[in-house]
Parts: sequence; C-alpha cells; structure tokens
Amino acid sequence: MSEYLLEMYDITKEFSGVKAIDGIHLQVRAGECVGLCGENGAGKSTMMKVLSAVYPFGTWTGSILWEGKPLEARSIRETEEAGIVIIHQELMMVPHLSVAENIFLGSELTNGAGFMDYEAMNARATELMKQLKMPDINVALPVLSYSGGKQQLIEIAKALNKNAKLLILDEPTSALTASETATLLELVKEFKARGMACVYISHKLDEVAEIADTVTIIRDGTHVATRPMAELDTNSIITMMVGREMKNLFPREDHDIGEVIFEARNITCWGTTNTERKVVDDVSFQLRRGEILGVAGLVGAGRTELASKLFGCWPGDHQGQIFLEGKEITVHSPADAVRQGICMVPEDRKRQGIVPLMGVGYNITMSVLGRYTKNHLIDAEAELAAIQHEILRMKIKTAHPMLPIASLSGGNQQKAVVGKMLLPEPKVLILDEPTRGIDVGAKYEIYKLIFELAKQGVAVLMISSELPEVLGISDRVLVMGEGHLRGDFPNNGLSQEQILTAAIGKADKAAA
Amino acid sequence: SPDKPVIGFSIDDLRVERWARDRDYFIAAAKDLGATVSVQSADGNEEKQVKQVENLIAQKVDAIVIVPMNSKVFGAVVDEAKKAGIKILSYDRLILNADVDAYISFDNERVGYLQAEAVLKAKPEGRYYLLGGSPTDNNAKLLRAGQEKALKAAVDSGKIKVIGSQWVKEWSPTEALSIMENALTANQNKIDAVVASNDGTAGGAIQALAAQGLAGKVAISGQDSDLAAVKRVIAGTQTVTVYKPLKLIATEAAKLTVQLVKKQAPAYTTKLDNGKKQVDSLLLTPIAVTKDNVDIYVKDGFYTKEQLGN
Amino acid sequence: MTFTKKDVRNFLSSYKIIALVIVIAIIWTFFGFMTYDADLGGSQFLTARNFSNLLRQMAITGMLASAMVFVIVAGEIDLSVGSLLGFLGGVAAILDVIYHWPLFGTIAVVILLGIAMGLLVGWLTAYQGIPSFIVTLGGMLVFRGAVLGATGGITVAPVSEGMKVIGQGYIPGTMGNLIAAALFVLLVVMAFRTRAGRQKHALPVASMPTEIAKLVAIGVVILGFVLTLNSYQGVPVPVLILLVILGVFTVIGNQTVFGRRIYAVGSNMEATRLSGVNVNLVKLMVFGLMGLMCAFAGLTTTARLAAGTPSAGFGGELDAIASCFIGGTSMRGGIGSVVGALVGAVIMASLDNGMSMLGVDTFWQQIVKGIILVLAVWMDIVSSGNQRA
Amino acid sequence: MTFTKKDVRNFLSSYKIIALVIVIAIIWTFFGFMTYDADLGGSQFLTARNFSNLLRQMAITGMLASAMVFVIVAGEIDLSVGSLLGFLGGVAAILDVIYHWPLFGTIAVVILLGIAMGLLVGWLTAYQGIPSFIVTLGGMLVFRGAVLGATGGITVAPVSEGMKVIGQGYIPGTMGNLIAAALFVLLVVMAFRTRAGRQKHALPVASMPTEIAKLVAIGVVILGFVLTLNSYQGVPVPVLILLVILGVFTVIGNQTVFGRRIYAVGSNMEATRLSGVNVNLVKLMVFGLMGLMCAFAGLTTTARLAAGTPSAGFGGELDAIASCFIGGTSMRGGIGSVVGALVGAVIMASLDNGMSMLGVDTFWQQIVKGIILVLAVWMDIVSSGNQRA
Ligand SMILES: Nc1ncnc2c1ncn2[C@@H]1O[C@H](COP(=O)(O)OP(=O)(O)OP(=O)(O)O)[C@@H](O)[C@H]1O
Ligand SMILES: Nc1ncnc2c1ncn2[C@@H]1O[C@H](COP(=O)(O)OP(=O)(O)OP(=O)(O)O)[C@@H](O)[C@H]1O
Ligand SMILES: O[C@@H]1[C@@H](O)[C@H](O)OC[C@H]1O
Ligand SMILES: [Mg+2]
Ligand SMILES: [Mg+2]
Repeated sequence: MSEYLLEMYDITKEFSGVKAIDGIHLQVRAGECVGLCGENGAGKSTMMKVLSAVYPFGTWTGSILWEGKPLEARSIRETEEAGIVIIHQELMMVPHLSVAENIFLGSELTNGAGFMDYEAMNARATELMKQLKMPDINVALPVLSYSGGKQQLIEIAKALNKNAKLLILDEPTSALTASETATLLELVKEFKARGMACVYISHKLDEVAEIADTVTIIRDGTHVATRPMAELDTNSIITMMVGREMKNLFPREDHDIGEVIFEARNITCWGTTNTERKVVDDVSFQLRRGEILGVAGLVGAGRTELASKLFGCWPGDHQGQIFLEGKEITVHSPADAVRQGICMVPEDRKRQGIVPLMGVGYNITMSVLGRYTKNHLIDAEAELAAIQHEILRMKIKTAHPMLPIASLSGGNQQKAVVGKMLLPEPKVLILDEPTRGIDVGAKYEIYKLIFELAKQGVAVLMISSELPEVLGISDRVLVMGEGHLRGDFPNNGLSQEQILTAAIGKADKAAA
Repeated sequence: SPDKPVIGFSIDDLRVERWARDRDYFIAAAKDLGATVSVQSADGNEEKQVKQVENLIAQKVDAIVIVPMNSKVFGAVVDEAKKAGIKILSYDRLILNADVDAYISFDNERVGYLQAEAVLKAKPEGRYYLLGGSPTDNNAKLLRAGQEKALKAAVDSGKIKVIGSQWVKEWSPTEALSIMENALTANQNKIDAVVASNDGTAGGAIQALAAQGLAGKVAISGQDSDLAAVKRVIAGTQTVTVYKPLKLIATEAAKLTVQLVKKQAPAYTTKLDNGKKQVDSLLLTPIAVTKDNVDIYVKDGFYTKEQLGN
Repeated sequence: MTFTKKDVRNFLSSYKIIALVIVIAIIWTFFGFMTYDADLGGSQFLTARNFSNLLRQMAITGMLASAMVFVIVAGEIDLSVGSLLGFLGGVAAILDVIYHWPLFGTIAVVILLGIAMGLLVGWLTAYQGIPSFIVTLGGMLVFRGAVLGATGGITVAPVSEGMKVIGQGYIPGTMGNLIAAALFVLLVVMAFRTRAGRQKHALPVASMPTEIAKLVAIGVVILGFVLTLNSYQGVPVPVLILLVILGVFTVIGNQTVFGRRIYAVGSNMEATRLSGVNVNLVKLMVFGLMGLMCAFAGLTTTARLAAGTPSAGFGGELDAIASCFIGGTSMRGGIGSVVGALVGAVIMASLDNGMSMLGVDTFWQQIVKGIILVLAVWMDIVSSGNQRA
Repeated sequence: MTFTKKDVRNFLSSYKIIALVIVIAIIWTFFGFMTYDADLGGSQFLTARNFSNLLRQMAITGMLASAMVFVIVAGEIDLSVGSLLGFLGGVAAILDVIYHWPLFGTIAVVILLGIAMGLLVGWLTAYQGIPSFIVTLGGMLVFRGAVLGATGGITVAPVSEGMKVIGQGYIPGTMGNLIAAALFVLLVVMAFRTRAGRQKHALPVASMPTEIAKLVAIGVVILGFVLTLNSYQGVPVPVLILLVILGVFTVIGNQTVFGRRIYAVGSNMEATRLSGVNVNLVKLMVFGLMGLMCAFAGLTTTARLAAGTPSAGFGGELDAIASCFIGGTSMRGGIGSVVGALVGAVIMASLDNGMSMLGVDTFWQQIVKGIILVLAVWMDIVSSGNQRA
C-alpha cells in the first residue's frame, strides 16, 4: 500500500493545442489537507477537473493512482464512487430545484415504488444543514431563495452527502462572509480529524496557511514546489507563485482629496424575488474628488444593490436622489450613467463584464466606440490606436488585441473590463469587488491603477468583501449591514474589528 | 425533340389526392405517345411552382403542362417559355393574363354548380351549411360561385336557408371536422345539408356528422372521386361526388401536348378569354356521381370492382 | 380591504394556474354570451355537448403539448412534431386500411416507430450536439416528405371500426363515474400523505380548513366535469387518454428521478452534468417521450378522421408550443407544468371553437389567436415581475 | 506532406466560408454531371441561364436571410418574416393594382409599413421583454390573417409594368460590367488600406503574395459572375438588389457602431448593457431592419409573380433561418455573417433547383433538404470541435 491516498504524475492537458497544464504532479495522504496555490490561469482548476473526471480519462495524459491503484475514470460518477468529490469554483446549483433536491441531484433517494423519497431526502438535508450551522434553512424551498453565500454552503452539504474520502474545494470562500468562512474552515478541520483528505484552492493565502498541511505551488501550468506548510508563510508562497518577491501588497500613494462631487441621498431599493424586502434602506453618502471610498459589509448587505441603483441597473423598485457636481441627475440605465460620467465595474466578471466572443480590444472600446468613427463608419485605425494605448496602460497580457477575451486569464480579463470603464473618462468610478478571484499580482496592478485614478481626480467607490483590501486602499470606509448604512469612518487607524462590529449592527448609534 | 418529346408537368400540390392520379394517367398516356415526363410538385406554394417552371425551361423541355396553384402568377414565366420555343398547356385551371397555347379542363364553376345541384335534389328544403375550400385557393372561390348560382332560386324562394359558411384552411380534413362539429353544436344539429367543396373536407365533415348519427341523413357533396369518397357514396354517407374523369383529361392532355410539339392541329371545343388572348380550349364535362350512377367508375376503369368492393 | 398592484402581482405569480383559469372563464363567458340564442333555448357555447367538442378538439394538441412541456423545460424545442404526427398517422392508416393488420399490431408498430423517431432526434441533439432547433427543423421537412412518400398523396380510408373507437368512442357513464370517484379518493389520500410528510419535517403546510377547501374544490371540479360529459355521451376516449397522460406525466415530472432531472437539466445543464447526471440520456429520453406522444396523437388523428390524410398534423407543432407558453412554460427552460400546458391548449381550443361557432372569418381567427398568444405571455411576464425594461 | 484530421479541422474552422464554397462546388458538380445530356449539348444545370435562374430563385430568401443573420446574432429569432413578407407583398399589390398608386408611392408605403411592423415586434421583444420566439409566433398568425383579410383570399393581379421590373428586370450588360469594375477597384483599395492600418499597429497580416492571390481570386469570381450573367440576359434586378444589400449589411456588421453592438448584445447582453450600450435600442433596430428586408422581399415577390397572392411567403421564415444556420450563424447568438447566410441560401436554392431539374419526387426533395440542413450544421459543429458529447 502506498503512503498516499492520491498520486497524480505528469499530468498534461491541452485546450486546442495550448497546454493549460504541463507535467504537474500532486500527492495527498489520507487525512491531509493540501493547499494548491498559483496565479490566475496557473492550472489549478484544470488539475482538479482532470482528477474528478470532468475531463474524462483519455482527454489528458499522465497517470493517477488512487489508493495505490491506477484510476482511469471516464465519468464523474466513477470518481464520486471512488470517494473523490469536488466543489467547483463556480456555483453549481440548479436554481429552481429545492435545497434537498440539489443536495441529492445525481444520487436521488427513491422509495420502494421507484418514486422520489422526498421525506428521506428532506430529513437528511435538514440534518446536514444543522451540521453546517444553518438550521433555519428550509430544505424544501428552491435554492434560488437563498443568497450566494448560503448556496455555497449548500454546495458543501451536497459534497458531504457523498461520503467523500477526498474533498476538493476550489475557491470555496470567495462568496462567503467572514463568519461563514470561519464555519467552513472549522468543518474542514473536523473532516480532517475524521480522516478525510482535502485539496484546498484559494487566493486567500491566510486561509491556506490556516488549514493546509502541505502546499503545492504551480505556475504557468508547471509544478514549482511542494512543501510542508510548516516551512512556509504567505510571503514565501507569494514569492513562489509570482516568481518574484512582493514586499508591499498595497501600493499606497498620496493623492489630493477635493470637493464633494457626488452625493446619494435616501437611496432605497426593494428586492426582486421578495418585492417587500428593502435590500437597501435609506442610504445617503457623499464622495469627493480624488477620494477612494471603500464599502465594506457582509455578503447580502446590499452593497451591490446600492451600486446597481447608482449605475441605473437595479431591476427592482427603487427610490432616492443622486447628485453629480451639485446638480441632481436621473439615471435610468447604465447608458445614462456612462453618459453623465458614472462608470461601474460589475461584480460578476463572467456574466456582467466580458463579451466573450469578442476580442480584448473590442471589449475595451465598447462604451466609447462612437468616438472612433468617420462618416458614421468605424475608423479602424483610430480604434486600434486607442486599444493599443489602453492595453499598455493597463498592462494587459495578450498575444494581440484581437484575441477573444475569454481566452485570457481572469486577472487580465478583469484589467480589460476596468480599462473599458476608464475610457469614458468617468468622474465617479464604482468598482464592485474588483479583485474577486484574482491573484496577488493582478491585484497589485489594479490597486496601482486605483491610486493613479485618484491622483487624476476621479472619485472611486470600491465595494470589497476583503477587509485588508478595504483598509489597505480606502481613504474612508462605509459599512453596510442588512441594507442600512451602519458606519462611515475615516481610514486612519481603523481596524477590521471596528468594521465588523459596525457591520453586524452594534455600532448603529456610533455611525454618522 | 419533336419525335421524342420531353414534357414538364408542374403540379400544384400532391397532397391533394386527385393530382396524384392525374400524374399517373398523364405519364402513362405520354409514354404511349413516345414522350417522357418530368413531374414537379410545388406543395401548394406558388413561388416554388414558378421556380420549378423556370427550371423546366432551363432543362429545355419541349412543352410544359401546368396545374397552376395560382392562375394569375405565371405571366412572366410563360413569356420566358415562349421565347425559348416551349409550348404551354394550362391544365384544369386556366392560367390568366399569359400567352398559353391551350387549355384543358373541367369547368370549376360548373363543378360547384353540380355539387349544390345534387345536394339540392336530395334536400330541396332545409338549413344549408357551406363548407368552402382553402381561403387562399382561387378555385375555391369559383366553386363557391357555382354553388351559389345553383342555390340562388331556392334561397330566394325561402325553401332553403344558408345558416353558415366557413373556409377550410389548406383544404385540411382535420380543420373541416372541427368546423362541422362546432356548426352542428351551434345549431343543435339542425343542419339538413352541407355543400362541401371537395372530398377531403367532406370526409372530415362526415366524421362529425357520424358522431351525431347524422351520416347519411344530412346531404353532403364533394368532388374528385377520391376512393374513400366513392366508398362513402356507395355506403350512403356522402350524397354526391363530382367525377372529373381524370383518365380522360390526362390522356387528352398528353395527346394535345404531343400534337402541339409536333405542330399538328389538335381538336379544340372552344376558345376562352384569359385576359390576354383567346385560348384554344378543350373543355370536358364533369359528372355528378350519386348512388344511382356509381357504376361509372368501374365502367371507366377508374376503379376496379375490388377497390370499391371492400 | 384594498388590493395594490403588488398584491395582485404576488397572487398571480404564486397561483399561475388560477390566472389561466380566470382567462378561460372570461373567454367562455364571452362566447357563452355571444352564442346566446333564445330560439335554440340558450347559449350554444355553454352546453355539455360543446364542452365535449371542445375537449375532443384539444385532445390532439394536448397530447403533443404534454410532452412538449418536458422538451421545453429541458431547454430544447421540437418543431417536427406536427409532421411526425402526420407521418405516424399515415403509417397507422396504411397498416389498418391496406394491410388489415390487427389493431393491436398497428398500435404497437406506430408507437415503436414514434419512439424510434423521437430517439433519433434526441440522439442527434444530445449526443451529436446539433441544436434541437435545427434537428427538428430538418426533421419537419423529412417527415413531411415521408408522409407524402408513404401515402402517395392519397387519403387512406376508411379505417377499421376498432381504430375509430380511439378517436370517436365514449366511456359509458357509470364507468366514468367510477373512474372519477377513484381518482378523487386517490387525490385525497395523496394530499393527506404529503401533508403528513411535510409536517413530520416541520415544513410549512396549509391550514387544515384551507386544505379541505382545496380538496372540496377539486372534488367539485371533477364531479362537474364527469357529470357534464355524461349528460352528453360520456367521457370521449381521446379525452380519457389525455387525462391519463396528464396524470402520468405529472407524476413523472414531480415524483420521479427522471422527471426532476428534466427540470435540473433545463435549469442548469452544466451543474446537473457535474453532479454526475447523464444529461444526454435525460434529453434523449425526453425526445423519446415526445415521439411516443406523436404516436398517440397520430393514432388519434387517424381515428378521428377515420382516414389517414397526407396533410394531417400540418402546423401542429405551433399549436403545441403555443399551448406550453400560454400555460406558463419558460422559454429559458427549467420551468413549466403539464397541467399548465393543457390549460393553455384549452384556451387555444376555446378560441378556435368559439370563433368558429360565431362564424368569424378565418383571417380574424388567426389574428385573434396570434394576439392572445402574445398577450398571455406578456401577462405572465408582467405578473411575475420579470419585465426586462 | 500529409494532412491530419486536426489540420483539416483547423483549416475548416478558420475558413468557414471556404468549407461552404466547397460544399457548393460538390453540389454543382453533382448536378452538372447528372443533368448532362448529349442531345441537348451538355449539362443543363451548368448553364448561364440556370445560373441566372438559381440566383433569382434565391434572391427573396437571401433578402430575408441577410437581416435574419443580425436577428439571430443578437440572440433572437423571427418566425414572422414569411407572413410579414406575404402581407407587405399583398399591400403592394393592392396599392398598385387596385388603387393605381405610382410605383414610388407604393414602394415608400410598403417600406414604411415593413419597418413599422418590424419595430413593433422589436418593441414587444426588447422593451416588453416578451421572448421573440413568442412575439413572432404570434406575429406569424396575425400577419397571415392580415394578408387574407387584406386580399380577401383573392390573387390581386396584374401589377403594373414598373413594379414588374423590380422582380423580373435585368441590368444591361455594359452597365453590369461597369458596376463590377467599380466594385473590384473599391475592394482592392479597401484591402490595401486595411492592410496598411493593421501593419501600423503590428497586427498580423497575410503575406503580400497571399493578399494578391486573394484579390486576384476575388477579381476572377466577380468577372466570372458578371460575364456568365451577361451571356444570358444580364444581372437580374433582384440579384443586384441582393448584392447591394450584401455590401451594405456587411459594412453595417463590420464597420459601424450599431453592427458591433449587435454582435456584443448577442454574445453577452448583460455585459453589453452594463457597458453603457442601450441594448434594447439595438434589438429594436435589428427588428426594424428585419422589417425593412421583409418589405424588400415582399415587393420582389409581388413583382416576380406580377401578383399579390394570399399565400405568398408562406414558410419563408424557415428557409431564411435555415440559410443562416447553414451559413455558420450560431444558434446561441454572437456569431454569424451576412455573406455566410447568403452562401447558405445558395446551397438551399441549388438543392431545390438541381433536384427539380432532375425531376426528383417532391417528397424526396424534402427529405434530402431536411437531411442536408442537419448535416451542414453537424459538419460545422464537428469541424469547429464544438461537439458536446
Ligand atoms: N475550457 C477551456 N478552453 C480553453 N482554455 C481553457 C479552458 N479551461 C481553462 N483554460 C485555460 O487553461 C489555463 C488554466 O486555467 P485554470 O482554470 O485551471 O486556472 P486556475 O489556476 O484555476 O485559475 P484561477 O485562479 O483564475 O481560477 C488558463 O490559461 C485557461 O485560460
Ligand atoms: N436573506 C436573503 N434571502 C434571499 N436573498 C438574499 C438574501 N440576502 C441576500 N440575498 C441576495 O443575495 C445576493 C447577494 O447580496 P448583495 O449583492 O446585496 O450583497 P453584497 O453586500 O453586495 O455582497 P456581495 O456582493 O459581497 O455578495 C443578492 O442578489 C441578494 O438579493
Ligand atoms: O379538385 C380540386 C381542385 O380543383 C381545387 O383547386 O383544389 C382542391 C381539389 O380537390
Ligand atoms: Mg480556477
Ligand atoms: Mg455584491
């Protein structure tokens, strides 16, 4: 019997001729948690998809040994039967099915007559919810009634239900609140104690540091190092990931803060599924020229809704006033907003940010294409010049400007989306989770850009769930909780604890 | 070439039963005369039919026989054929405003007249329902005109009352069935006669009558002598079907076409104005067939005894 | 008590079927009023006999729509069903009329052929990855050609008496009553079992009086349905078949693994696939089911006309699809119910039937139907607050 | 040198149009061979006259397909175009035949009406959020009814001489040559300007010999095209109109802000909207364009038949949609080109034309067409490696 539960050797996987991973190896012992780290596009998810037979045996090369024996799975079902269970980076829920049905999807329980045994499934699901410390979830309701964070935990319940020997978690916490993250990490530790192995992928390196026993680092599809966590710290992981040392994660630069340029007054938004619920409740704030205003809060605090409303794309009912440079403006659509100088980089890059079939360049000029026309026809040269300029300014890594944006790494896609929203030369720039799911290197580039903009006098509203980021970047911090504005703090000596307390609501009175 | 003529036969829609028969008789007759036939069916689509005639011209056939889906749309393409030296025969339906060489047919208004006449004979008094043909088929309008002509006197004298009328989309039997069911319901079965415009739609309507135990009690017409319809006439559930001796028209048409190609003079019965010229025409007489004279089919060799026996 | 727009919207979106039933009520009232004729002793539209007509006239569309719901829920579409129906009906007529096959044999062969064709379409879509829109567009042409080829363009008639019963027969009154009673008992038992089950897991249940009221209402509807039809000639055979299909398909959709997976596939195919579900198989089977329903519909059409005609079924796909959409099935997949689709089919049939009784011109009939279709979906969108703009 | 399967696949997926042209070549060779007749002095299919026929026969479908590409690229569908074409053609005939309007007036009114109807459909889809499948399914019924109502089910004929020219006229030979020459010069100039532009920005360009070879090839095609048509009667007017549409639409698709946005909307509507693009307006305009093309197609149909007929355009939507799909337009939106759609239309027309010349039974024609449609899309899927299974 081998010392390892899982061994992967020399794994290589190509996508239409391009090697996404190239000869990587990975070993996991029973009861061990292996952290898998690497930049965006390094090949982490691909590696795990190979393992779980999302890419079946035969579509990649190399060998996998499971409990010492070769594993040549052609379907997900086979790997699940072996005890390998994966929680994917993207949410994989079926929105219209109930929580219980989702948990049992693919392994439904049936009664004697061959019908769905809802009683048994609901009972088991309720039990799982209790284990995950979410006892008030009604497992008979459709999954879409719950927020993204809850859905992520339901996803974990689904994985638990499968008797995993090896659990793969691919970026499980990018949509979780701090307390939900803590719950999750606790659970993983518990599983470990019971002998379950796991592979943990995350860009949040402190999480990796907290639970990994061993860390494997990959870069550009190749293996860099495998070390016990005990010999590492987050800095050394970063160095190995990006191939160089990064001393300062937040490149703060001085910038002048000017007069009030933007004001939101008494903004209220109602929900879309539950039209009675106020998802933003009477929020008012001001924003100054050259100011970076961070917005912190728990998931579901209503930050995205607030941003959507300001940008004219909140689909539910809403009310409130918006002032730009002292004048009240109306914003019925993103087109209105962009025209008046308000731009937004949305939260969900894949769904709301990129136009996947188009080239990077065309994505960048999308908002201002009208500028590059002569006699109503696009002046290809002028457009190209602008694109080249923007690609350089944003340091976007791409073979050439016409490459479909979908084939870029996440970080570079994000830079292109930001670039798109800079071309209209906004007075106010809203960034909703601008660094979600992107690696440290790309984050760094984006921070630098934010300071650059602030120096030029742009007012930046940055929504972020990563408190270090909020504290590292902002001049001032708004804290939201349950739709209310719960605090407005200048960022000097502000601590994570202060923000969290405010977010949960205890600082209600202290605010404003 | 004149000694081995190639004839194009462009048919409106083979989903209507009679045209399949016309085709078979025509091909057989042409073969006997040493000619070959290229058959085209347009599925009831006039644009497609025009295209098919164009293709026949490009194929350099010697003559084209057309059953027009729409009589008024062939002016241009017929001109083109003439320029290419191709003879054009208008079959069953007269092509209007075009330089056609000859026309052979049964008179459609006459068919309508016969239908209504036979029904009227069976039910000289009572409540009448008119089940028309496809609202997009010009022939359906001619049939209706003939039917109305036949009924006019009785309507005026108040002996009969037309209590409703509908057109049947695409001559569809299913549609006819629903229409009849609804008409019967709306009138609490108080319908004495149905003037249906062809056998297919009559077949649908008769199923609705049968469901009410009225098949055979209500007089109903048809045309084309579809096998199913002839069987119904024998069984007494359909009053009349108009027999257009298809073998006759097809054989005559084949003969006429070959004569045209060979530049011989065919025997015409009359000349008809088609809006552009006086077209040499050969008009054959349709025959109303009721229970009394159904033996005509066997005599004519249209159906065998076995076919009708069933 | 005053209703706000929001209240109405919430009510309608949680009780979609009720909104549809209201639409039916309006349509029926309208036609009932318009066909009122003192001479004939009342409204001709609102008679047991016309009710029977209406149901028979919707039966074929209903059969197609029952399976089309699943096709659309699974995120696909089938444009070939009308032509396939025509083809299968033609085959049935040929076997029956020309070859004098025993009824049983004819039915068996047609059903097998239907399933085979459905599976072929499904295989091309699911396993070859050709969008179903294309496969079935092609299929529509192929089957249309096939029916012409098979029948030679000739009406094949008359079919045997046994065959006719499928389309034209009625269930005797007492038997109808019996079936209705059995059905009601079954529903009551099921309702209470579900209730008990939910209570056991502390899931929300309706209050006891509400539950009983609901069951009484259902009982009244079933009773009214059977009594009305019995007061004419009894439950028509195709309507009974359709009701059985409704029952079976509803159970499939809600209570079986296969059914739930149809919804899962349509709602999020990728997630379903990654849960280890063989999504291709699910799609394949859905199309197989569609083929089976085409066979039923084809047999019924041939039986109803007592003839196989080359133009049968032409355009039937549009009626079926429209019924689904009117009945609340979502274009985007994942949402829809068989009962909704059948209610949609009733609405369409009511319009046809009523306008035809009023002697409305064909062209107006089409215009009105087109407008109602759009209106129905628009109402659905507005009421569920999904408006895009 | 050997080709692997992969090489072929890469080649085909980067030069889709070439793959399609190869398909055409195969079809033409086949029919050319089959229609060879020593008596008549050669192949009847491969004659100038039949080439002219073929192009005229595809012109109407081509017009619809040109705009349909944009509709599908924008992620929508339009099932109503056949009926709208019929309706507009009917209106044209009525104004021309019954009211003796001057040609100019008729054309203007029909065009405006077409655009208005297109915008109405677009408004319901884009601003009311009703899926275009539904809106246009309803529209299909409404327009079909409207044409019946307008014409009373009667063919309206004969149209004026002026009107006829639109559908039946030819461009004199010399003029045809002139236009061709001008076009060629324009293409050469544009090619070199684009090239220079790309070079300036260090974008990859084809090597100079390749570029020249390409231009020479284009020149030969244009020359062959015009000479062939001139050897018969000249370039048919509807074909010229179609070519102009091809040119204009290609420019719209590639060189205008509007065109770029159509592709963006179809590829990711949400992202496009959040980029500050008024996506509803884009969709509205796409449907307006579709309406305009229906007007063109309707006028051409009426002119070609010299009559307005109640059944004109019936089923035209299916041909148009099929052409787009054969021509490489993606079901999922975001991908497609006008030239591809026209090549698709040529393929469909060639099949119809060739099989009709061979005297193939109609039912076989439909079956073959259905199969080719599925096959073409399947090949596209396989060659671009997008197979799902
Ligand atoms: N389906 C695919 N087709 C083509 N290329 C792909 C596909 N999936 C992944 N890739 C490419 O493979 C490489 C590895 O991607 P992968 O998703 O494994 O990265 P990752 O390490 O998980 O990154 P992240 O941290 O952003 O999640 C990337 O360059 C990516 O663009
Ligand atoms: N209790 C809840 N029930 C149902 N849906 C909820 C609930 N809370 C939040 N949501 C939904 O979950 C989504 C996430 O919430 P929202 O976008 O407001 O959070 P946020 O503060 O922007 O946080 P983040 O963007 O980090 O997720 C929203 O679509 C919201 O409507
Ligand atoms: O014979 C009939 C024909 O004259 C008519 O035009 O179409 C229907 C047929 O039944
Ligand atoms: Mg990843
Ligand atoms: Mg958010």
